[in-house]
Formats: sequence, C-alpha cells, structure tokens
Amino acid sequence: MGKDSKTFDHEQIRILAEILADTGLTEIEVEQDGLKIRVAREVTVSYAPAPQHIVASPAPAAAAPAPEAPAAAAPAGNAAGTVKSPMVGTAYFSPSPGSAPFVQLGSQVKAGQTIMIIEAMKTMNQIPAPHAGTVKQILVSNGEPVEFDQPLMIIE
Amino acid sequence: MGKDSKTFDHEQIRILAEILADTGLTEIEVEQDGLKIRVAREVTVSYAPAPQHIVASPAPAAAAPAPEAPAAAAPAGNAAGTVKSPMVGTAYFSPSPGSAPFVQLGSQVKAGQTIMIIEAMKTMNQIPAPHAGTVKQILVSNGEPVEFDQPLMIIE
Amino acid sequence: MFEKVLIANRGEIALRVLRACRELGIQTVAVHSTADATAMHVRLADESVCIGPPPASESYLNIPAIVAACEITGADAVHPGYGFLSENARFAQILEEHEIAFVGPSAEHIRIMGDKIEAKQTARKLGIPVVPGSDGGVSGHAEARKVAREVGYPVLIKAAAGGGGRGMKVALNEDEIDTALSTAQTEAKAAFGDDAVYIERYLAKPRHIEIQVFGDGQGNAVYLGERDCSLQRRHQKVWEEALSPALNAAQRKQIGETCAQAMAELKYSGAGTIEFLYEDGEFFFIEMNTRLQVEHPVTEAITGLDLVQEQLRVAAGAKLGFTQDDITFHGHAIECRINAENPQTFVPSPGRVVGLHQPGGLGVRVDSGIYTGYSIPPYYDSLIGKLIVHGRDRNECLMRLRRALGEYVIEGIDTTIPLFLRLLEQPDIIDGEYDIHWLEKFLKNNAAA
Amino acid sequence: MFEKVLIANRGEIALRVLRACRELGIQTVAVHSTADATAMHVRLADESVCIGPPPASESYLNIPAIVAACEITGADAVHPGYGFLSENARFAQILEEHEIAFVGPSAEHIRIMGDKIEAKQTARKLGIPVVPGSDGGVSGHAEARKVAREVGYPVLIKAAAGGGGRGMKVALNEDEIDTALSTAQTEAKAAFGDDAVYIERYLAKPRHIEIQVFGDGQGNAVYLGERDCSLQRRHQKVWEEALSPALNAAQRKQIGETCAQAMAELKYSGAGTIEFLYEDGEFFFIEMNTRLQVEHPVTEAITGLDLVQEQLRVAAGAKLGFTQDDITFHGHAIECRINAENPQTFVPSPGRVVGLHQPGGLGVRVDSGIYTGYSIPPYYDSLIGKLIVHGRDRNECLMRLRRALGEYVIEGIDTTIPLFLRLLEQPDIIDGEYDIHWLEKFLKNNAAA
Repeated sequence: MGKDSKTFDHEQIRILAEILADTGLTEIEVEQDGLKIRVAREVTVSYAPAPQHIVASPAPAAAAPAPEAPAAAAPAGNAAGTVKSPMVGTAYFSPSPGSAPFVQLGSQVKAGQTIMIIEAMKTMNQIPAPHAGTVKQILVSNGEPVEFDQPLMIIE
Repeated sequence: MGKDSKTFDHEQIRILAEILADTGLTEIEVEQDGLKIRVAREVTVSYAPAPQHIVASPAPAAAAPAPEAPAAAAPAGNAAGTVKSPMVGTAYFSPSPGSAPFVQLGSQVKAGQTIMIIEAMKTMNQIPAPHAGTVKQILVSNGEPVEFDQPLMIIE
Repeated sequence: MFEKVLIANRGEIALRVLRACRELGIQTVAVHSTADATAMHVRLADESVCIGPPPASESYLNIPAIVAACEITGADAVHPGYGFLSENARFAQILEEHEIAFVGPSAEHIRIMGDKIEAKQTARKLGIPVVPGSDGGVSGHAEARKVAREVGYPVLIKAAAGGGGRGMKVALNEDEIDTALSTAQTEAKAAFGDDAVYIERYLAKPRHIEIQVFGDGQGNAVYLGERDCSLQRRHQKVWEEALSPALNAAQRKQIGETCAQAMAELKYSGAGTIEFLYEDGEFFFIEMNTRLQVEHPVTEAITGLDLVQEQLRVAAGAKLGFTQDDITFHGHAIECRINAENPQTFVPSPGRVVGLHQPGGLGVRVDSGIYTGYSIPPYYDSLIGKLIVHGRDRNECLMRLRRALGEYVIEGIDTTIPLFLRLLEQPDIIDGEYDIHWLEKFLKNNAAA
Repeated sequence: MFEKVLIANRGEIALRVLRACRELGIQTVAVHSTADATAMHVRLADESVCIGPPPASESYLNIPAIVAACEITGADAVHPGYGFLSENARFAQILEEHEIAFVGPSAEHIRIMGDKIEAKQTARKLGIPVVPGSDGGVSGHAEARKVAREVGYPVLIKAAAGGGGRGMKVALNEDEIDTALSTAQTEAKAAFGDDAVYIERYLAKPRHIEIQVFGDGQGNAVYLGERDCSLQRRHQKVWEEALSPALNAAQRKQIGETCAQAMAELKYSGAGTIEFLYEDGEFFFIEMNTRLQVEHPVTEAITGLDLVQEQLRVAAGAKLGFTQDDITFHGHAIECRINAENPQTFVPSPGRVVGLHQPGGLGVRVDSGIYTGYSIPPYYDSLIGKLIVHGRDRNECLMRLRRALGEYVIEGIDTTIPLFLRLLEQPDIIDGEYDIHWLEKFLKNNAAA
C-alpha cells in the first residue's frame, strides 16, 4: 500500500456507491487481484410505510396482487426475451372466445406475429412478438387484467 | 500489520470518511496489500430532528451549550480521574469571594478533601475529592453553572 | 355512494383523495407511472395499476390507459385531483360515455371555464366583476390601440389559451402597445399553438384573492370564504392563507354571495374556485378553476369541512349537506408549499429522502406523500408536501407556523422550508401587507443574502 | 408574560409544553435525566440542564435539582406537565418561596385535592355530587360494617392515600366486609405507608366521565365539556373521547355548571379535571386532578382552545380570556394512547425506533417526542405518543381514526396500535356502549385470539 494514494481507487468506491443507490442493494463487496472493496448502506427503504394494517380488497379484478407481481416476476421480467405489456387492459390469447390461441408454450414465432390481444376501452389491440423465437413461458392467464410494463411472455 | 504503523495513511481514512458523507453510505471497507481500512457511520442518528432552524438563545447562564458539552468533553469525561458534578448548581473555587481557592492546577489532594463548592438553592455544597492525586485539569470556571454529571476536574 | 374510486393523480393530492375515500368507506385504486410504483398512496391503496412510463403524457395524461384501468378494476368513479386531467373536458366526456362518474363539474362547465375569453364572458353574464378589457380576441394593431385606450393604460396582453405567465405582456402606454401585441402573439403561438390574445387593464399592485365555491349541480351553491394567494413566484403560489388579511366581513360577504349566486344559476357541481385580482376594494375576475385547489386545506381549516368528502358526495348525486347559514369561519389558517427546491435558487432537488421528521401538535396538519427512504422522482413538479397551520387568530397562526417549521426535518434534498422561516421575519408578512409582486421583489432584493 | 419557562417533565408532554411556550414567544429550559439527553424536547429547547441519573426519584422528582436548574438558567416559571411533581404541594410551595411561578393551582388547592378524604369533603361542600360512603377514614371492623350498611352493598374499600388501583377491595355483601377491610388496610400500608381506608358505594357498570374545568384564581371559572375515559386497563386510560357518547346536552350543562361554579367559589387557578363515575344518569365524584391531563387534546379539538397556552396566561396573572358563553363544542374527538407495549401481553417494549411514519392529513394530530433512531429508555412509563383525531361527528371521527391508525408505522418496538385497530371493529366501541370494565373483559375474552 505504501503511501501512494493512487493505489486506492476512490473513483471505484464512488461508482460502487452509485450502483448501490441505483439498485437498492444494501451491500456490495468486490475482490480482485488482492484488492477488496466493500460498501454498505443502511436500509432506509424498510422504513417505508407498508400498508400493514390495511386489509387489501379481495381483488375482484385480480388487479390487487399486481403491485407485487413485478417483484415476484422480477427474474422473468429481466430475462432477455421478456415481452412486456405496452398498455393497461385485459389479455386474451385468441382472437375470439373458443377459437385457437395465437401461440402456445413451445410455439415458434416470427418477429411481428400477433401473440396476444389486449382489450382496452372496448378496443382489441394486437400485441406483436418483438423478436423471433420459441415461447418459453406465458406469464399471464387468458382474460387476466394486465398493467403497463407487466411481463406477458418469454420468447427466446 | 507488517508495515510500520507510522506509515498508516490517516489521509486515506479522511478521504474515505468524505466519500461516506458524500455518497450517503454507512460503511466502506477497503483491503489491499495487507492493509484493511473500514469506515462506518450510524445513519439513524442523523435523522434526529436537529434543532437546525431554532435559534438558540444567547445562553445567559451558559447552560445552552451544555447538551454538546458531554460529547465534546467526552475524552475528559471518560478519563479515569474525572470528578463529575453530583448536582446542578453553580461551581465556586473558593469558600468566599476573594479567599484562596481550595485547589489549583497541580495541587496535591487527599481523598475527601474539599475541591470545590456547588451552590444550589442558596446552599453551599462541598465537593470532596473522590480519590487522592494531582489536579491535572480544571474543566469549569469559577462561578459557572454546572449540570448533573458534568466533568469538573481531572485528578490523577 | 361510490363503491370504488380510481385516483387519477399522484403525490400528496392522490394521498389526500385516498384518505377521504377511506374515511367514507370507499375502495381505492391508485394508478401510477413506473416512476411512482413506491409512492405512499400506491402502497396504501386497496388496488393499484401501473398505467405507463414516467412521462406524464404517457401515464397521468393517458386517457385510454386510465379508462382501461377503470375497466379492469371495476372502479365506478374517477377523482382527478388537480392538474393533469382535472380540467380536461374531453376526459370528463369520455368517462361519462363509459358510465364512470367524474368527481368534478360537467364537461360543459370545464370547457367554458377552460377558455379564458368564454370564461370571462360567462362571469360577466353571471354578475361576477371582471377586469375591464376587450370582449374577445384582439388581432390587429389598430384594434389593440382602440381597446387599450378604452380600457385605460397600463394594459396587459394575454394569450387566450394561456396560463403560467406565458404569452403575457404589459404595455404601460401607447408607445409600447405594438411591440407588446406582437410579442404576446408570437409567444402565444409558440407556447399554445394559438396566437389569439386579448387585452385588459393592468393592475399595478393587486392581491390574488380567490373565492372557494361549492355547488351540487341541482341549483344549490355556497361560498366558503376566500383565500389570499398573493405570495407567488413566477405565477406559482407559494403561501396561501384564509381568510385574507385585506378583506373585511362586508367585502367578504358581498363578493362571496355574488359568486355563490352565480354558481347556483350555472347549476355548477362540486368544488370550484373563482380567482380575482383585488386592488383598492375592487375585485376583477381572472379565471375559474373547475377542480380542487392545492390550497384547499386552509379553507377546510377555517370551515371544518372536508372538501374532498363533499366532492365525492355531490358527484355521487347527493344534494349539498349544508346551506350558507351553516358555514362559519373559525380562526386563521396558512399553508406553506414545501417544494423540493433550493430555497435560494429554486433549482429542483429530486433525490432520496434520507431523514424525515414532520411537525405535529395542536393546529398543525401535514399533507405529504414522502417518507424516509422515498426517492422523489425528477419527472414531475417539485411539490412534496404542504404544511397547514391553524390558529385562533392570524398572530397565533404565524407563531404556530414558525414553531412547526422549526420542527420540520427533511434530509437528503433541498426544500423551501428555509424560505418560509425567512418570510416569517419580514414585517410585511407579519402585517399581511403584500401584493402579488411582493415575493418576487423580496427574492430579488435578498438574492445576495 | 413569563420570559423563560422551565419544563419539569419529559416525553410527549414536555414537547407539548415547549410548543405552547414557543408559540407564545417564551424561552424554554428543558431539564432531563442522563437517560433523556437525546429527547426531542431537549434538542428543541432553547436551553437544557441535566438534573440527575435515570431514576425519576433522583431527577424528575428531585426538587433541589430542579430549583437549582431554575436558578442557573434564570427561569421565572416552571411547568410541571402531568405526573412527577405536577401535584406535589411541597414543590409548588418551594417554588413560591423562591419567587418562581408554578404553572398550576395554589399549593393549598393541590394539597386539598391530593388527600382523597379531604377532596371528597370539599367536593361535597361545593355542591359536587359524591358517591355515598364514609365521611372519613374507617378503621375498625364494626365501624366498617355499620358504614357499609348505610351506604348499601356492594361497597368498595379504598386506601385514603391510594391511586392506581392499589389498596382497593370490593365487598359484595356483609360476609365479605371483614376480609376486604383487612386486605385493603394491609395493601394500603404496604403501598403507601398509611393504612387509612374509606368505604363507598361500589358501582357495577359505571363510565368514567371527567369534566375539564379552568379557573383564573380570581373567581372566574368555566367548564370545557367532558371526556369519556371509560376504556381503561388496570386503571390506566387507553382511549379517551369528547364529548361522551353517553351524555345529552342537558346533563352536560348541569354537571358542567355545577363544576364551574364550584371552581369559581374555590377561586381555583388553571386547568383542573373533576373525575366522576357515571351510572344511570347519576354522577359520583372520584377525585380532582389539579393539573393538565394526558387526554387534554380531545378537549382542545372540540373547543379550539390551547389549554397549555391558557395555563401559562393564567399563571402569569391574566384573567380568563373567555366566558362560558364563548365556549362551544364542535364535532367529536378521540385520543388513542400509543404505548411501547406488546398489544397482546402489554409487556413494555423499550428500544430503538428504527422506522417511523406518523399519520397526517385533515383532522389528525400527533403529539409525540419520538423520532427515527430514538431509543425509548426503559426507566419511565411506556407512553410514546398520542394520536388525536377530530371529525364533525363521532362516526366521521371513527372512520378517520381507522384511516390514521392504518397509516401509522413504528418499527423496532411493539406498540398498542394493533389494539386500537381491533377495538375499531367492535360493535360496542362503534356504538359507544362501554363502561369502565369493558376493556378488561374484552382483553380477557380475546386473550387467545
């Protein structure tokens, strides 16, 4: 270490601090080539007033659990092939009740192909596949209300 | 440590402390070439409502700065030979105005010997030395108001 | 009464509406952008729906997304708060077509009052005093000169579609009228896509005094006293009080009754605010806001009414639960808008609130959605809370305000709290002697301090 | 008015007094034990003095230390809050001798009302209805039997010097009187060093209703309505409301006027509370508290008065600033005592508050000295805050209370907040149908839940 302050990369620490703030992590530890840096922050986030005493409604439209959905589905949401909802509405798998679904688990899809319909304000909005691939996961149910940005499907 | 502890780079610690403050982190640990530095800060303490907007009175009786005194005088207060005030009142160094003080800096005192008077409710309370020794430091002024537990003197 | 209300707003007003709903036993749906997923009202709501990305145009102003959110949650009413879609006649219309109640006046009333020229004509027709000026738009230079001479200099040229101070120019005399007209037209075109302007008397040192009105759409209407919102910076209100230190009881009664009568005649429904400039004992209509105001809590403090609960009741079809005789004014109230801004430069200061302690005790109300650890997003306005203080008289109110501001701790961001502490030291503020230019002058004179 | 007031208390009431002083422009001195050096009111006070170690007997009850703190700071008045030295006649006397004002009644009035037997005699003399019972102490078994027969069974045997339920025994009939007397005497001796007891009628299902009175020591006195504090656990009030759901306006006026008249006759000075048991339309005097009560904010909410400011004014020599005719009651208020206790077992829960978010909005007042990061010391009582909610009627108040409790977040320690949320679900609470035994029964019946 000597007295050479240059051997201490202060910039690295600041960058780690930024990552910490951005990601909401509470601790980062990095070790490489004999250098080890650890930064931590006390979790003020847990002070947020969780609605602990408020009884949530019985979710008649299944929208109530939605706030947790993004967190629960986070791994899926962050996966490369995730298709997210571009709007609020009700997701439908087929063009009309009883007809065949646009896609199924394992279907091969082309970019631009309709994979789902989202109904909003009595309008049927076709949701195109953003890229070609195989339908690996379907993350919503037929007839389920979806929020903006909610993961719908994984196509890889 | 391997290296001479005098090569300890205090400047590095100060820099880390600064980064801590800037970034709002609560802990940084760096380890390199056998040197490990960890700096930490308790965050919750700073959430306390510091009376930042309240203009403190001009402390006519010198009591206003007292809340900080225990902290500032902490090293003295924690020293082995510290004599603390057993009561609230006004400290006097001599039995009557103009007479010789009970003790001075450098005085040798015996256990039980009166070292000060604290006036409270018109009563003069003699403060005895809790142990024998030399008066190393006098931490209050003659005629100064003192709080309970306030360090008065160091006798070693 | 409604079963479930969707709150089409964010921040402290969304929380305000949520509280009123909860106290009436109504379920709540919070809609929010991705930037507001952790907002207090979202956490507290019975249900929440993410309606779009951070830009308001794609979320809080996104009518299809909000209507779709009503559909998937089964909300039977929408409270629009203030700003965003609260004065959007089309939104009110679309909700009506979808058989969803809009907590506000009719689309027609919103439309009329949203057009400055039509609003002024309507006000005049209803007997509300207006500032002397052109009856309609002014386009040519010759016409402008003629109108200005009739109105009397100094005159103000304003964009018909305007707001927030854009498209406004003063001409002190005839030499300045041509330039002022051209500039105002150009600015109006640039800001609002419409170069229509009109001319009116320019008032030198007016106060901004507004009358809170409330109607049930069935011919009943009352006034709930006035608010003095003269302390403004860049046409943004900073400090509001009720009642105004400038009015006496007779003036209050006269202008109040005029406004209430006008609203009864109009069959206006819900909360509304008729804004006036006030100078030398005269009121001049500026505009009418057909929604809840940011500063409604000062009126609540002196009347004891819950304006949001009343909005919900009236929107659900109830008649006004009180008459003018039931309304009495108790004491004095002041609201300070706590903004996440540097108190000297007013540069916005979004970021994480690392420490928070809000004042409490007798006569102190805080309306705020922030909490320790909350990150104030950079996408929206900088209002993060309102401190409302009530006292038996204005002096007690000022003393209590100083006490409460002194207890307020918000760490991690800059706020305007220090500005209010400075204001409380100014003799003009203590005496209630200020007009709409006072704050700008004060800030200019104290910039170096 | 006073220049500088020393606040001889701690916790929320010290902060309450500090706020009132600040709003009157009076400087404040906080005295504190070493355990309270970081308390909110100590941080906010103009000056602070550490007066002793954690045990109250050596700090908050240490009269020489408190008088010395007045001397070194130059305080010209002491506000004692409630508890500690607030009803200590000797303390009031010593302050008088040192020419320091005591914010409270005269030492003589404190002394009279501090002695249960003398208090009762005085009340009877002043026309205040008392519970039938022995005129003075009862010592022998024969005397006890005779008195009990006159009073009528069931009877209660109480320690003359008692309080907090110690030294109290019920005898349902003559068979039980001997044992009850002996037990009460033994407990009284052990708890208070004095085995004097007295006998009175035992009421089966009374409510605790107390009248807030206020005098200026110059012959003027008013009543400020009643508070219903029937919801108690181990004789500790848990929930207080004003006005009482059990009284009508005529009853209120009658008992109120009786109390006000008595206080005027006594030339009582400052705030006082006359506590009654109320059963079947009859009031029975229990005791008079010659100080501010914990639950005074509910009275402030319905009257609009600041009782602590009024205490300071009267103590400084002013006459009452209002007459009975000026007092009107608006709406309904409820206070919940937030204790740092397990809401099921009531085991105290001192420790660090790691997260805190207090409710806000219309009609909500929080009086609390805690803050994020504050450590609640284990040496004192467990009251850490009071939530006071005001509404236009009792129903609005209950709805608002539920809303506010739902927003309250205190992390790191247990609190009684969940208890209040459970209470709000009980039909008896919603209907206001409860007596002083209701809560104990409820807790017993729901212990397993």
